[in-house]
Amino acid sequence: MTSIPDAKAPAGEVVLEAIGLTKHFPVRRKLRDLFSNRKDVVHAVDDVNLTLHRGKVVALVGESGSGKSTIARLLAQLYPRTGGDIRLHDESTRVRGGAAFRRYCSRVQMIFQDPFASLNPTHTIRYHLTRALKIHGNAGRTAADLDVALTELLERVQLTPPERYLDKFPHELSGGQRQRVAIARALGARPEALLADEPVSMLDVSIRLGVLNLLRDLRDRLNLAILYITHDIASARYFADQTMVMYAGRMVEGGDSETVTQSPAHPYTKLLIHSAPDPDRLTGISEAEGEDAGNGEPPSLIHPPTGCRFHPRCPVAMERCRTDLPVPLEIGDAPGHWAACWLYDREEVSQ
Amino acid sequence: ACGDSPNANKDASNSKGADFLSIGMPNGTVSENNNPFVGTSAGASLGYRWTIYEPLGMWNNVKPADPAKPWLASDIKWAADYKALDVTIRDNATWSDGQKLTAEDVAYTFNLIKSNEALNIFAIPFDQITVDGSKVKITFKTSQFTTWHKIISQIPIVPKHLWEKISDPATDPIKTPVGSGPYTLKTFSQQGIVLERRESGYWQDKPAIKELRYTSYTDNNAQTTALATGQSEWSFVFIPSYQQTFVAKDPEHFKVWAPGVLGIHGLYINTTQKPFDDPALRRAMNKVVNRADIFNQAEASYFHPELKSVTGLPEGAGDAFITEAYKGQTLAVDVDGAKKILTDAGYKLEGTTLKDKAGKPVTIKLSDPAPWSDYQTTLEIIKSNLAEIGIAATVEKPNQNVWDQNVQKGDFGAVMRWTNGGSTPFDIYQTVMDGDLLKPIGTAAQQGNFGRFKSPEATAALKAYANATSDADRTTALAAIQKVFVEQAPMLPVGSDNVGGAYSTKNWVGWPSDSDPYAPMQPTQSGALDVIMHLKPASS
Amino acid sequence: MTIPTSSIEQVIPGQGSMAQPESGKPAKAKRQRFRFVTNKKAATGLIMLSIYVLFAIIGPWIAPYEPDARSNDLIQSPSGAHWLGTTHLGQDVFSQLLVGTRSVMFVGFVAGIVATVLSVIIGVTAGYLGGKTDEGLSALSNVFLVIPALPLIIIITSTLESAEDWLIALVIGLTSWSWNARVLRAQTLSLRRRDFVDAARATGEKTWRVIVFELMPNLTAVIASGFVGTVIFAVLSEITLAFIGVTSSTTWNWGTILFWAQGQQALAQEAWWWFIPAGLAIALLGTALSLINFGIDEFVSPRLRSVGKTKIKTVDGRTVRMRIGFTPVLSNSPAPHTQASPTPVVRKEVTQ
Amino acid sequence: MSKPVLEIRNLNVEYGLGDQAVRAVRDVNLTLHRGEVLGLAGESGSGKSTLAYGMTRLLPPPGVITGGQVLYHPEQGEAYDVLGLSDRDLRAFRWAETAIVFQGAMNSLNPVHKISTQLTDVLRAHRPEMSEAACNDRAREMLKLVGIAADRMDAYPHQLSGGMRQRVMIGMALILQPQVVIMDEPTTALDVVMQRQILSQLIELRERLGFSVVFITHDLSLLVEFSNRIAIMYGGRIVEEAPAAAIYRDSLHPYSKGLLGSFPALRGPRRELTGIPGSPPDLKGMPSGCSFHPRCPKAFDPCSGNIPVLGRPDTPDGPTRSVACWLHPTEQPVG
Amino acid sequence: MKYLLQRIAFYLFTAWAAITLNFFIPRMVPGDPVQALITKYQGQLSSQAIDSLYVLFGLDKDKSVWEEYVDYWSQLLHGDLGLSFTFFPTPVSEIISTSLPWTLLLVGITTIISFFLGTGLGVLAGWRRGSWADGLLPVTTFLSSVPYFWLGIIAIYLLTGPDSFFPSSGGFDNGLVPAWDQYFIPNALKHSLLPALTILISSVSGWILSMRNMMVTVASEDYITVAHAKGLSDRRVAMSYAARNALLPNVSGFALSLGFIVGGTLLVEIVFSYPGIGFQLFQALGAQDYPLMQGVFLIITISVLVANLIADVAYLLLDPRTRKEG
Ligand SMILES: Nc1ncnc2c1ncn2[C@@H]1O[C@H](COP(=O)(O)OP(=O)(O)OP(=O)(O)O)[C@@H](O)[C@H]1O
Ligand SMILES: Nc1ncnc2c1ncn2[C@@H]1O[C@H](COP(=O)(O)OP(=O)(O)OP(=O)(O)O)[C@@H](O)[C@H]1O
Ligand SMILES: [Mg+2]
Ligand SMILES: [Mg+2]
Ligand code: NI
Repeated sequence: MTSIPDAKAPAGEVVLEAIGLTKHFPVRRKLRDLFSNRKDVVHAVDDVNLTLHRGKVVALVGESGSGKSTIARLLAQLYPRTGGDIRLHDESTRVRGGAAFRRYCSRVQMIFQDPFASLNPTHTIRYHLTRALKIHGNAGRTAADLDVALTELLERVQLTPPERYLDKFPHELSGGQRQRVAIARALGARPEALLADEPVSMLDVSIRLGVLNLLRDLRDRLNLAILYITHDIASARYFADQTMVMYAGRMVEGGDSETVTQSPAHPYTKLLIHSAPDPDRLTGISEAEGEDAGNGEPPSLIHPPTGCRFHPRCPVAMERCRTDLPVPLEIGDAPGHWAACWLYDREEVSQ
Repeated sequence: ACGDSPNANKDASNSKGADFLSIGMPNGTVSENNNPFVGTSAGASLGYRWTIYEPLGMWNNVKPADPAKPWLASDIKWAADYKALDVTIRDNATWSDGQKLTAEDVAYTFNLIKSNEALNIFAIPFDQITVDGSKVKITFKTSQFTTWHKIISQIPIVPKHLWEKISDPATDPIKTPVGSGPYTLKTFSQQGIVLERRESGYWQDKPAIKELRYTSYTDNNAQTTALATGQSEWSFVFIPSYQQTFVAKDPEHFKVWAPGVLGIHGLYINTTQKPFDDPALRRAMNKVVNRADIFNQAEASYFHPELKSVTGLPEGAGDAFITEAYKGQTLAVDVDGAKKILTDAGYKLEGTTLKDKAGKPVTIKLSDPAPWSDYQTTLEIIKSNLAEIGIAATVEKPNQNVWDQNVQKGDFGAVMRWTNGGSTPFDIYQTVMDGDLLKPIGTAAQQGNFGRFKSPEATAALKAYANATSDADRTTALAAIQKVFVEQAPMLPVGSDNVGGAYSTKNWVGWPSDSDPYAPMQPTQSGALDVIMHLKPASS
Repeated sequence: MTIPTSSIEQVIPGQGSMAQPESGKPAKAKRQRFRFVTNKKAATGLIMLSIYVLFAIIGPWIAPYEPDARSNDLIQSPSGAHWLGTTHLGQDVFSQLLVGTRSVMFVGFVAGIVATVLSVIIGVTAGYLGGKTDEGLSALSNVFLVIPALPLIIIITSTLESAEDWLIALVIGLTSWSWNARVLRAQTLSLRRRDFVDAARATGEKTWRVIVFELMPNLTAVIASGFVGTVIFAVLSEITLAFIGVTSSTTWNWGTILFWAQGQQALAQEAWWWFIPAGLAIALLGTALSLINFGIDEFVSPRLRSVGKTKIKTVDGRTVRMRIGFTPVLSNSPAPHTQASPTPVVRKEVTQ
Repeated sequence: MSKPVLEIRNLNVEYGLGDQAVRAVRDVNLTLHRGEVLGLAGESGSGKSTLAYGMTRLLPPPGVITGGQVLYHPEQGEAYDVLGLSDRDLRAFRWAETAIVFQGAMNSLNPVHKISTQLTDVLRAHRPEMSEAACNDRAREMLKLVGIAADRMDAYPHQLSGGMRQRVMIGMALILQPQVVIMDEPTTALDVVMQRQILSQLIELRERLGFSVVFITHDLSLLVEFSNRIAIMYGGRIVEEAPAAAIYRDSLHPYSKGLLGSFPALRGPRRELTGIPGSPPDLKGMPSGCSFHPRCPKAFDPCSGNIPVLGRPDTPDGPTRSVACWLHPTEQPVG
Repeated sequence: MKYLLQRIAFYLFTAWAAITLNFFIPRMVPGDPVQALITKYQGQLSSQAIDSLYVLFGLDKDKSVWEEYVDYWSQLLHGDLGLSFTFFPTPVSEIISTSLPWTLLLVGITTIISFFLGTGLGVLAGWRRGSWADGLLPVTTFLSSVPYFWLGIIAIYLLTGPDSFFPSSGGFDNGLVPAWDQYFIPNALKHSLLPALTILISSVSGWILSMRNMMVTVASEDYITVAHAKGLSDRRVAMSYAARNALLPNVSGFALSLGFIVGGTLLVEIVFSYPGIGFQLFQALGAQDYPLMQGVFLIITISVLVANLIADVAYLLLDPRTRKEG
């Protein structure tokens, strides 16, 4: 039977863990590679460690193309991984389909960025949810059981009254409602972990909040472990317990959300937070001019920079950054706050 | 500027009184090959090979029993048993390159065929070929009574001095043909072949036509259209409703002449299939086939002249060969007679269904390839004819390849098909009844007897006819053959082949006709040369 | 053969740069699917087609004569007794036309179905699975694309012992799926990038279920348009085969009529009634099917819909045309459209 | 306040004709002043883009302008109505006076032409007297202005990154030194770092060249930071218009308040987020009265009956702003 | 470059597969060329000729299909397509080389004209929606559904005759010899008019429609709006912006249609007795002339592939996005 998240396991227990997770996408080979025997890959995700706890939200922020979605898909086992390990309840898992995959995805479910694209336009809401229930054996035995389960699901995502939505097609719903359906579908599997890949970025400003609040509510009520992926660092602060920052396929900083957003340590996080629109900073008072303006291009992931991947853009880059790959270093201002930056190397600091 | 263009003098070609004759055939595209021995060559397919290369004599298909008209040979003499031939070569013939044509050339030609299986398309069993001055003597291993006309009139004589140098005479395209005929090849193109009159050195008076233009049209329709528009002045093609589609376009000049020859078309019945192994049934069927309808509706009232004689021999060409017993006996639709034969033989006509002796309904599958529309129409007519005596016929249209194979292997009910033709009725009857050609069902019978007709008498009589040394023997043998043919009806004769043509008298007159059938009128026959020699300008 | 005109196909070139589906607007859902009947072109096409289908079904019963039956009215022009005249054997052309409809429709639809099924299996599978499977299947369809279909059909047909209608349909179907497969593959490739496919997988759906229940419903328009295109091609092929006399079929179809008419040089005999109607029947059937295809196209891509009204009257009576880049201005008076309401009498005290 | 460059008066835009018509922009009055950045915000479908394209007559069919005026005040001379220009004059007016930068630069650049061609295209159409070399020089100059090396002149759009393309578009917009630049969500496709770079650059250019900007986005916090004045749209109408700071600190319309309450703040204390209940209106079946009233927490009697008029509120800063809400009785209609 | 190389590898594979298919399929046809020849002459050729014909065609030797296949390839690699049966002993290559130019000239040029004409009209119809050009569409739909052999036959009946300008058949007048001179060229042109017209009428509408649809699709792209906003002239927007982009998808369609030239217009050549390769193929089919069939198929295959290659290159030139240098 599927595990129903209940009080059996204590909150805070590790549900899903990624250790040294790595994903390289092969690049289509070029003519000269045929002779040079070299294989180019996109280093989409490199050596990422991540832990999802029951009843906690971990936010993953980073610029476009930094590998956030890839991590989510790896965790959902939609891509085979290149290296590293994914541990579900401390058990290494590697599934490629079949019953094992089903068993896995009944525990780990994913929500996609675009609710307009993640629901099949040709099926009703009922179909979507019924499939989710049936596949994971949560549909019950009779049609009545199924109805009960469907109603329960829709109520859980605050789509009430459920009958009004069941026989609608996705295009008949608003964006927020669709995203709720997508969440309901994920819940249909009764998962322990929810991977939410930018769940609100395609939604209208006024309805984003509702969906985020729903997720938070689910975390509290169902004790779910949630990975919240976003590029909006402000929403991470608002919504997540922990925030991790990614840059070019690597984690550069992590810690509890308030600390990371209020006192960022890594130069990239600083840049990110500095760049976020700030209503308090009024027109023309762009004091930050010159701090980082020119080198705005994100690096190539096929031939990523050596050492610290941020060093070409980093205003405080040191010689060492060019050659040595920084390791996660404790910052010390708050427990669990770390950054992968040589600036925080004790020796460096002491110099 | 383009004075040296081969087309330079062509632009005014149609305006002034023509000095050329346009000949067409519906044979599809041709490729440049003038090898007179190769049936696939343009020369053979369009017939112009006979205006370049000449035979020893001219045999007139329309009067097959007549002796050959001397041509390159001034004298042709067959031994009584037709196993030896003596020919005297005329001494004033020259090749178009100026060399003299001699008996050596003739002997060389026959030797070439003898030694080259691929060229011996008539499978003639040559024995000895000897030259004696202007005389050539050829002996054969078997009697050539039934094939003499092929040897005389269908083997083109080629120049030894040129052909000796050709490494493979069977595959050489002979791009620049040199022959003894009145024309030489001027230009060759996909659309047309032009032959030019030899202005000197021809052994007869030179023909009136200066230029012969041959065109190969893609199909009957194109050829008919060309005839109707006057683009083509002479052709051999099936023209549906020829009166309306061709003659009516210019009734004064557009003519069709279609004399029958000793080669027929008929319904071959598979005599191994029950109940069609019963001669009575076949005879009854023979009595209901409406040949007049077929002639008028399927053959456009001219193309396959209606067969009248019960012996299956055409009027005119066949007259000389009808035995006493059947003289005057004609094929006529006689449904009652047919029914009587059937009831006498134990069949029952129940309503519209004929039941055989075993009580099973009699059904038959008629088949012919779809593109042969005259046969198709014929089958449709036969189908409704057979319905009158309760035989349910279906018409099938297998494609040509499948049909061919089925016919040869004996896998058919009944098919419309042709017979071989020749100077005697032998070829017709042989194709239908020769036991020597009989093959078991499933094995391809390539030469004939597709209906698997088993008749020792017929086989013996055919052999006797071919090898007879006297006319009396031949008459007896022929009578025996015809008796089997009429009484057993292995094949229901329908129409005869014709060697006619459609032509225009607008520019040229002097064509053969019923009143003066001096030669066959098909542009691909060797006799076409004789026709060309007869043509005179219409204006003068 | 002509290049199918479906725009869906044209939108997809060999490489994917332009193969994006209509982004943003999700494809119309099931309930709307039947709405395409309301499209004028599609409706016209469907009505015409249903007349043909009707004749295909009842043709042999309502035909006034047996199509084979000979009579003594040879080559008669149209009359009360023979609406479309007679052939050289006195057969009734109208009856032949009626009876022939069935074979034409049968071959068209069976071939269409065979080709469509094949193209779906091959195209969608290749597009969805990708990798080696894709390369293999793509190569296969490319080979079939390269071999000229009509000559191939002629050759294969001539190897057949007896070319019955269903065999011909099968041959045509088996040789004409490749173009559709290519189109479907391209469409599938772009669909596969859509999240709902991954979402279905993440839910735990099996591969075949993803293909059949998630992808295929979204491809219906493409599949339908491919089907209609193949039907046109199959009908033309069958008729061509019959016309040049390669088929052995004993049943009547319009090609057979044309074959006989041409064999007897109907036009040269001035028997236009023998030759013209069959060709018109083909052309109209083709038109009906093309219209349906336009309907599907416009349904899939609403932009193609011919704009209802393209000319509009401005307030001052001029007529302007709607066109891209110059939005028509109906009136440029600065007066507001909604009249300002009078200030409400009651004013609620608000505490903020 | 400086002189106006563009005055929109009662602009009405509809999609389609007759009963099926969607009134996407309704009686919009808006004034753009010389040298200012006017922000236009509102949720998706509120008619922001329609307004922007409508005032330049660039709406594709079935869009029609059913009424209103767009007065353009050239630097010298009389003001004239853009909507009344002939095709020829309109072509000459376009880009020379108003330029547009769209959301996705990849889509606004023709993928098959080099960017140099696309830059000089404009010059060739508007300055036929310019020589080839001069055109190229000017194009190069513009690229330099937006921070792109001149050697990328011959690149094709796909060879540039998203940020570079958007810069090219901005450069192209400024090539004729127009008075007005309309930007419809110019940075939503870019990430925040790039967004800030481009916007800072734009503001800097505006200070140098003195053009006015209409800046459309739904990201209010961005607008507050970058624009002088902000107009908020809802259901095809402008519901509030005020200086940026005023909107941020003290918005009058409940919808504006709701919008501002939907953004989590990155800095400062963690605010309570309220959001807006309900879902955006359907333009075909617009509620009667104030179209926001079904979602409005403060709706009262008149809201459902009458459409409020945009007018000066009776607040201390009233003269600088306007709002359309029955909560704030207006002194005089604007326009 | 990589792209081209990939394409070439693909072409080689396709060519191999198609040629192999071409080799085997004709051999499945029952019967043999000698029988076909005898049948073709229906009594004109007596059946005694059969034996000599087998010898002549070299069919008397027994060979396994595999041996033939190997032989076929070794011949092919030497550029030898074998000898035709129907035109024995003419080499297939010679037959093809005399008939191919006709097809290429007639059908090729017509296809190209049709493409350009159709594309041009399509641009008009798509750009000026609602104008007269849109009214053209129903008519062209009907015309494109007309079987062109039928149209051709009617055209022959109506337009040709003893005094007509149009000849009813053939590629040029009998008596002329193909040459580049002032007699032959006009004559050949005159002969090609009717067939060309037939093809044009029934093929042009496909292009009109697809181009129109692409124009309509492209016209709503942002860059078109930008082009308008830039104040460019209508012509420039229509041609350089809209049509230029709308053309791209049609290029590959055009390549495919070039490939269909030979196979697709077989009937036009038959109906008009045009001395092209389609007609040769038709004849070869009837006569079981497999060397010729294979030769023609080879030509068709190669021409399709070459057309596709050209389209690929054209695409490469027309669409800079496919030119991925880095
Ligand atoms: N299937 C794939 N094949 C090759 N490269 C890929 C594939 N999927 C993603 N990538 C590359 O991997 C990198 C990371 O992509 P990913 O989608 O994970 O980024 P992201 O952080 O989710 O970006 P966004 O914020 O835009 O969603 C990108 O450079 C992308 O181009
Ligand atoms: N072609 C069209 N036909 C009918 N209605 C349309 C059309 N285009 C836009 N609309 C409608 O007009 C309204 C305004 O659209 P507009 O694009 O101006 O909104 P927007 O404020 O720019 O939204 P976004 O933030 O999503 O860009 C929307 O409700 C939309 O549905
Ligand atoms: Mg992502
Ligand atoms: Mg917009
Ligand atoms: Ni005959």
